[in-house]
Amino acid sequence: MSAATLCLHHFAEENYALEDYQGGVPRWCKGCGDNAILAAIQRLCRDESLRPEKTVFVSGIGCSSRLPHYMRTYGFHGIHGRALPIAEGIKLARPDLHVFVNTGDGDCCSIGAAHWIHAIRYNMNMTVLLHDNHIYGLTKKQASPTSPVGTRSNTTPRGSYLDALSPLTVTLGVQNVSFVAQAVDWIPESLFQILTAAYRHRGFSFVRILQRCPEFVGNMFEPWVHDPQRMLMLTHADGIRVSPALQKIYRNQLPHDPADINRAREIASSEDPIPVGILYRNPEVPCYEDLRGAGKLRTADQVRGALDAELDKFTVWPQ
Amino acid sequence: MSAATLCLHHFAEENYALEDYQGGVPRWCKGCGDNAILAAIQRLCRDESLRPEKTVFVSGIGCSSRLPHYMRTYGFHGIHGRALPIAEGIKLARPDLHVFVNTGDGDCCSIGAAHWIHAIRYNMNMTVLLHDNHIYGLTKKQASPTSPVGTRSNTTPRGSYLDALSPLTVTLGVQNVSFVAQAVDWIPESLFQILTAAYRHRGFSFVRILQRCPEFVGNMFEPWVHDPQRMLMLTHADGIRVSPALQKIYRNQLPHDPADINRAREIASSEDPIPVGILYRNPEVPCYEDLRGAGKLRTADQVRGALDAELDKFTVWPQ
Amino acid sequence: MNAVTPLPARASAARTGSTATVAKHLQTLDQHVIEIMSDSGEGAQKCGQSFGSIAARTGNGVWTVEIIPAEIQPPARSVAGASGNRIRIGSHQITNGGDEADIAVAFNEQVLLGRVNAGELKAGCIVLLENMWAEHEDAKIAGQYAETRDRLVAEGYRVYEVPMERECRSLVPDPRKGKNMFVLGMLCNIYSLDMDLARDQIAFIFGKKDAKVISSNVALLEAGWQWAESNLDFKYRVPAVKATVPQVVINGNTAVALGVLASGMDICAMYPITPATSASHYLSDVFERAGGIVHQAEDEIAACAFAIGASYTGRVAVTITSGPGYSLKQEGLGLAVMAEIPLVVVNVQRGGPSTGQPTKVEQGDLLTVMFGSHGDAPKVVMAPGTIEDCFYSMITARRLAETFNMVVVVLSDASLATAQQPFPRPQFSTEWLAPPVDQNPVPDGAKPYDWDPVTGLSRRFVPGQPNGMHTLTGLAHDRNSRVAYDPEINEQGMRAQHEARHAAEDSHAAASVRRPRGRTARGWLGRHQGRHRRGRGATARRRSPRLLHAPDVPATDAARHR
Amino acid sequence: MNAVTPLPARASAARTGSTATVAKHLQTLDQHVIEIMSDSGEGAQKCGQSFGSIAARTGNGVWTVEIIPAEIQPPARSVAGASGNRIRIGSHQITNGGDEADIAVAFNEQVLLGRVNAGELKAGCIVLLENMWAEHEDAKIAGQYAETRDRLVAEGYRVYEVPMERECRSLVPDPRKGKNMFVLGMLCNIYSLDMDLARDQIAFIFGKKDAKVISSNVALLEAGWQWAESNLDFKYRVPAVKATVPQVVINGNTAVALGVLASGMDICAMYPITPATSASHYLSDVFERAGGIVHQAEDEIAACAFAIGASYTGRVAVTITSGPGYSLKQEGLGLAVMAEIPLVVVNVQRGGPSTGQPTKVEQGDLLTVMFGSHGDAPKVVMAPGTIEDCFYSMITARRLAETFNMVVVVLSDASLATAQQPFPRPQFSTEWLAPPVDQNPVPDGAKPYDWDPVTGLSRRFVPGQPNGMHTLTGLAHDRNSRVAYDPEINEQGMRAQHEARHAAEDSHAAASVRRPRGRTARGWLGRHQGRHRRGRGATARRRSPRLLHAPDVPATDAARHR
Ligand SMILES: Cc1ncc(C[n+]2csc(CCOP(=O)(O)OP(=O)(O)O)c2C)c(N)n1
Ligand SMILES: Cc1ncc(C[n+]2csc(CCOP(=O)(O)OP(=O)(O)O)c2C)c(N)n1
Ligand code: SF4
Ligand code: SF4
Ligand SMILES: [Mg+2]
Ligand SMILES: [Mg+2]
Repeated sequence: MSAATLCLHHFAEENYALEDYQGGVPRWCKGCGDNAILAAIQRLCRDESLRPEKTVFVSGIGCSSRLPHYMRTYGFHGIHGRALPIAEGIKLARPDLHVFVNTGDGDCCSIGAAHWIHAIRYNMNMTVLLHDNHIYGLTKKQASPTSPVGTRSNTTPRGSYLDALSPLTVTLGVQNVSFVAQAVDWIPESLFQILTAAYRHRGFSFVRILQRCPEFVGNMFEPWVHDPQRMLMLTHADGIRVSPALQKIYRNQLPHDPADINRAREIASSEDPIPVGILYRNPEVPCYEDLRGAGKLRTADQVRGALDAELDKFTVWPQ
Repeated sequence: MSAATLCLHHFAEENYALEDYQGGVPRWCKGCGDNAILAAIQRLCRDESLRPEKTVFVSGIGCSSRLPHYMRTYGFHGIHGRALPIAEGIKLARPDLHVFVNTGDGDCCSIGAAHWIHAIRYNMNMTVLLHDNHIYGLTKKQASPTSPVGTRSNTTPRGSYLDALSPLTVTLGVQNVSFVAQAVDWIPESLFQILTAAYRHRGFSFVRILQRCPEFVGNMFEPWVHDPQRMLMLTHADGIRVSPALQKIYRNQLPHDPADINRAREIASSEDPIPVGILYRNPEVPCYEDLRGAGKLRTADQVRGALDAELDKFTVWPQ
Repeated sequence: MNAVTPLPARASAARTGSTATVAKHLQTLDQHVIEIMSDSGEGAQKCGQSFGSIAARTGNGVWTVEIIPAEIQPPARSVAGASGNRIRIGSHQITNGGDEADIAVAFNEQVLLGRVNAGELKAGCIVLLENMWAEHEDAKIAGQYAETRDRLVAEGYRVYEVPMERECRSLVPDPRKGKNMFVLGMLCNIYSLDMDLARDQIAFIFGKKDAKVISSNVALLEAGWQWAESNLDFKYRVPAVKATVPQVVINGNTAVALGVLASGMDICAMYPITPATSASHYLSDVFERAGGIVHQAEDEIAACAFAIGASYTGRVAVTITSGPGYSLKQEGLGLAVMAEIPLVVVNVQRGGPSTGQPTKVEQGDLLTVMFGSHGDAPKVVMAPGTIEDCFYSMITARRLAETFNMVVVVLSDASLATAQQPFPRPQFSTEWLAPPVDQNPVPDGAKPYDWDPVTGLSRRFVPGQPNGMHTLTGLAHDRNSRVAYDPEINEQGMRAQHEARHAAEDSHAAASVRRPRGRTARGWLGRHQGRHRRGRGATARRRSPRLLHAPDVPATDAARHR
Repeated sequence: MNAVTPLPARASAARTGSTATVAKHLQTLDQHVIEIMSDSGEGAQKCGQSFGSIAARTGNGVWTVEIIPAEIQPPARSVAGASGNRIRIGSHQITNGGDEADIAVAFNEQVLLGRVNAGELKAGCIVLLENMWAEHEDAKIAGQYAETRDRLVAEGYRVYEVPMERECRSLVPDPRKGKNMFVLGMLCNIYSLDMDLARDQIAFIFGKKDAKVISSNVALLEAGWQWAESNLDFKYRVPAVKATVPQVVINGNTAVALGVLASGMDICAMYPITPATSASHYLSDVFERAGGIVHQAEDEIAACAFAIGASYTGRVAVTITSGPGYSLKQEGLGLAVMAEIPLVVVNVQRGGPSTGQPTKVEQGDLLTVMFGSHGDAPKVVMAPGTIEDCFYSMITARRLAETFNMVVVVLSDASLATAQQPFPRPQFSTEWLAPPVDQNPVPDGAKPYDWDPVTGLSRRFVPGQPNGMHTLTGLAHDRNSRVAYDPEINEQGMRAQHEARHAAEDSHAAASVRRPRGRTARGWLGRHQGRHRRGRGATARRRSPRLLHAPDVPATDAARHR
């Protein structure tokens, strides 16, 4: 390929259309918040010109975990709760890939909780989207760890017993946390902004997205959807800037410096109003794949050399 | 039994000696911090007059998890990482039992991390002792999640890669947390005080105990053991009162109200000095076994009634 | 044109919209398989279940199978979207859904196509097809309809186009919600069922709604009956023997849940997974009234450990799951075996491996439950063969687990889970329950694992018993529950576990549950008689005998002890 | 009394403290089993390993087995505290540690007692026992010593009391740290080994220390030789054939680790567990130099998922564990099978079930690895029979996994893990490595699961390949990797996996690794030839043949395809 063609090629490569990221026809329910998340992701991919063949969406099991099937990138629809370690393996083997993880509140915070805690520690460079609908969708309505106390579900017909777990405060309690944000499916513009910031952060970017599940918990977020004053927009020069259009609707704003972890933990505890924006960001936390020197090329000679050096230690030479 | 004998019997029952709690001869290494923890526990049992047959020590796998074998109570030496859900099952079935859990930093914070997060949420009335020696002891020296970065171990011969996880900040990030404290094996008096407070708290009492492992990480806590000024004693009327004798040695003290969770999270983040005392306590969090109405007697008639009521719904009567 | 056949008694407003009275061909059958399917939300499920109940009350053998789409909201009119029921009825007891359907009723041609493609319909099968699509305003839809209809006719199906929508329109404002009762009426006519039973059934299912709802549904029912009477040229009779004892009509998961309740177990720890979850749903609803608790754990490993903890206190707890969850429990189950903690595990098998086909039936987990935990970890495995078995298996499983301090796995499957079959109403017996937890002092010198040399059994000491204090462990241990570093001692313990397993096999009569009609648990015939399945993901064809399976271990040791 | 037998060449300071020169009885042996044990920290391990190395260099067949106490710091002089080695030497290749020892050397009588009680010593076995305890100031200890000695004599053991401590005292300040080389000297004398080789061995093991350390240890060695020469009435010769090619002496876990390195795998995900961990320890030390990474995951489930993720990118990753960890991986392995992701799993078996006996050998996991994941999840299972096999198995396993997109399980065990055996030094070949990860565009129209109708194989598309984008899933799927709700499609996929497994069996010659001496991988003889074990927790007696086992599936389907 001549340099000029290469250049052209590159140019072409870097201009993708939304359709370049559209895979199978989504099979979520009408009004499901996952549709909005998918749209924001496809827009992100296009705007960041992610090469589809260099991009992998990894998921567990759940309605939300179907997302990779609807992308025209590589996808890994794994098993329940294990999306994160699968994604880590991919990233360690191939640090050059763009790795995204889609996981549900059951997938991440219940069966996958140990991996979630440790993924935060590893701080590998990937973007993790927690589709938090406060319910088990795919298995038809059981309480999840994030279900508000009193949620009636098929396993809690008289109401769930425990206060909801906050994925934000838990994440902020883990050493090495480097990026935590919250978005909601019903404000697509800020969702997109937050996903962009998450993608651009080098490290483990954890975005909790409050996601509507009209099928099973239709009223869960209604009060907030209908009352913009119950949304708390976090703004900061180092965070998200709320557009003038949005500012008119969402007038409840709070300046918050994402460098301040103590304040982030306090804000994270708020359930009403719902904070939206970047809670915490620390670009200084090293990535595990860098610490491990992943992705270096290696040669047969290197293997031979290491093997022979070791065998030398244990060899009994004939006399 | 006459009322008088019964009374005498009760009196006798409520006066136990240390030996009443001593089981097999401990097989830990010389100087192992687990010995001090065992001693504090036996003293606690005696001073609180716990009936040995009504007391269960549950553990996972690890050096620390051997502890139940050295008690003369009921013990359940389970499998790696699963002490907490086993203990929960015991407590739900028998809320009248005193349930203790002994777990290691690998057992609790690595393989058992999901259960740990959820056990905090359930807030069942049990006392959980995290023997945190910053290393895998039983399997002979591998890095644990709480190993400080750079720890040389058999799996990290050139030093471990990640900053240590803080079990305290993680625990404090979980909704429904009700009791969090930190103790060290080398200040037996405060260890005992803290265990007593933990035992008396109704709810999930989580005590992280920094525990020396001379066999594998002999120098881990040396700087703190030798310099009392690097210990930070948390004091409060609702917390622990440092005795006059201890006050003389540990002069670095900090008044801290265990009701203040934000402050607790800040203090929990301190690695040097090491805070010792109660970080957080909230007696208002309901216990899962109470929410579930566990431990009620039930009769055959109740079973029959419930079964017949259900069968009625599905019965096709002959015409 | 008028309907000439008079409606059966209590028919008030006979509809006469049909255009022809046809010559009837009445055939007597031994058994027949009927499928009814619609888009989800159109009520084919309710229609099918009601039809099954009416047949059961008539005295027919019945087996109903749910047809469920794999997605929560599949698009309308889609091949993968069929929702409904298969009902097999017979003159004798019916133990499965059969291979292929004899009659298919479809609310649109696409859902029908799904079943045709999957090979679920018999060659030449009768098809009753809603014909409103023929004149649909969307030409594409009308085209699809015509094409499918013609294809089916060409392939030899006996297609009857039924104007369901049109017939219902004058009776209800939204015929989409009424067709199902119209179809029920058609089927009652076709199978010569008693319309009074059908009216009772409608009164039962809409019992909580007001009288108007009931009467409009009865009108739909009767309209369906009348339409069939006037327009169809065939009619069947499946002779029935009226039941003399009360029958219950429930599916396998409900039976498992009720069995748990009836067995006296009081703690169920679970994590949701298809197709097992509905058992836990039902139990969550009813268990508390019997003093029981359903605990939804954070994952299957925790559910298993939780149940083990609960069992350890002197009870037998149960954990319910399906394949993927079972795989996760393997390590925990090994602990229960080693420590001799009784435990009941229900595995409602689905299509595998991995996530596989969650809503489809397979019976691929037998070897997994026999051998899946590392080391030799003998368990008892039971496989219910009928819905009735699902109920009684739980009672037997609890008792076996308790008597022999063993893990007992009950292997159900996706077909049993959702299938309905009538069986004689169980008569509760206090014998089904466990004795109260022993809290008496343990005699001096008694040992926690004092294995009987013949049966391998030992009495368990539980918390609360004075003098019984010991530490239970998953490490090899001796009779005192002390950690054993010596291989010989491990061998002793293992031998005891294998002996206990053999004892469990030998003494099934003692452990089994007294059942109505003098039966004890059938089919404890031996080992490795695993049930047959037809290809992968297909409906089980043969369901007997029920087997109690105590797995053979590969070690030579085990052979020695036989 | 003076020693009369001259010391062999290079002996400088012959010690003459012994009191008698005895008549020697020289016996030629085919093989012999020696045990050396002490409290931990007294160096019996180093003594035994050195003895094994010397014998190997002499040209004897050798197998050494570690004797490790189950606890980290067992109390001194305790029955459960024996630490040391068993060494079996022979004229021919030795493939296991044998049943019972012919000679036992013990630093105190309690550790000896542990071995006697465990039935590890042959009736009438020769015992060389440190006699310092006889006059111990603590009367209890002296009593224990006398009692044990008398008991052993009474039971027919040939007990020689050896004044080890006394003999060493004049040579080193702390004889506790020197006895082991004294014993090595004794053994060199008993087995007529070349003392120059022994001196070289000392130079090798203390090579990093200063010359004084070496010379004092050589002095101890020679003292031991001399004492035996003067005081023992027996001497053996195990004829040896000098090796003509360089030999490596390593244990099975080291061999596995080096095999991983040599196979070109570059990611190992693990979680610590005895007795597998030492393989990962060693790999953690050396892997980076070859560009590899060992990832210690948070648990075994994560380790398995991590390895699957890494493999998915076009590699073959490995995860190493033992029984309890293997049970936890069962669900993840099912995913790898369903998605056809190649993966190598090493299971170093230990005593089970549950936590069982972590340091003891058992081979109880064969059925677990064959059938443990729910559903039919076929895998290839290999069981190395020698230390050399441990090395080459890893190379073969990677290649099989990659060629057939399969999960390959290598079943080692606690005995292989710690046993040492010399084998010809492997000659690295670039053929052992995988080809570089394919990043070329995928041709138009190619499908991610385009199963070959005969072999069941399909080419995998990996991230980075333009045009190959698809979503892999653990759900049943069709050739396009689209979720399949239809049982027939699931059957197709499953059939492909079973066919691939058969292809793997049939084509072993292609996949197998060229080995020195023209052997290809031996023992792919069929199925179910599981190796024998002697009771539970005992040392494997028979180690051949090595088998490659591709499990049979219970479904009739599989049979159909044979
Ligand atoms: C090991 C295992 N356990 C359970 C399941 C069943 N299961 C599938 S998805 C799911 C939970 C889904 O909830 P969530 O993660 O919140 O995702 P959502 O469907 O709400 O998007 C469960 C329990 C499974 N597939 N595998
Ligand atoms: C499933 C399983 N994986 C691994 C092991 C091996 N194992 C036993 S204890 C242990 C870790 C011990 O570390 P920690 O929990 O910190 O306890 P400590 O020994 O330091 O007290 C491990 C990995 C096991 N027994 N079971
Ligand atoms: S069930 Fe809920 S989460 Fe799932 S697709 Fe439907 S709306 Fe979305
Ligand atoms: S290894 Fe460490 S933790 Fe274990 S007993 Fe010894 S000192 Fe204690
Ligand atoms: Mg959800
Ligand atoms: Mg530890």
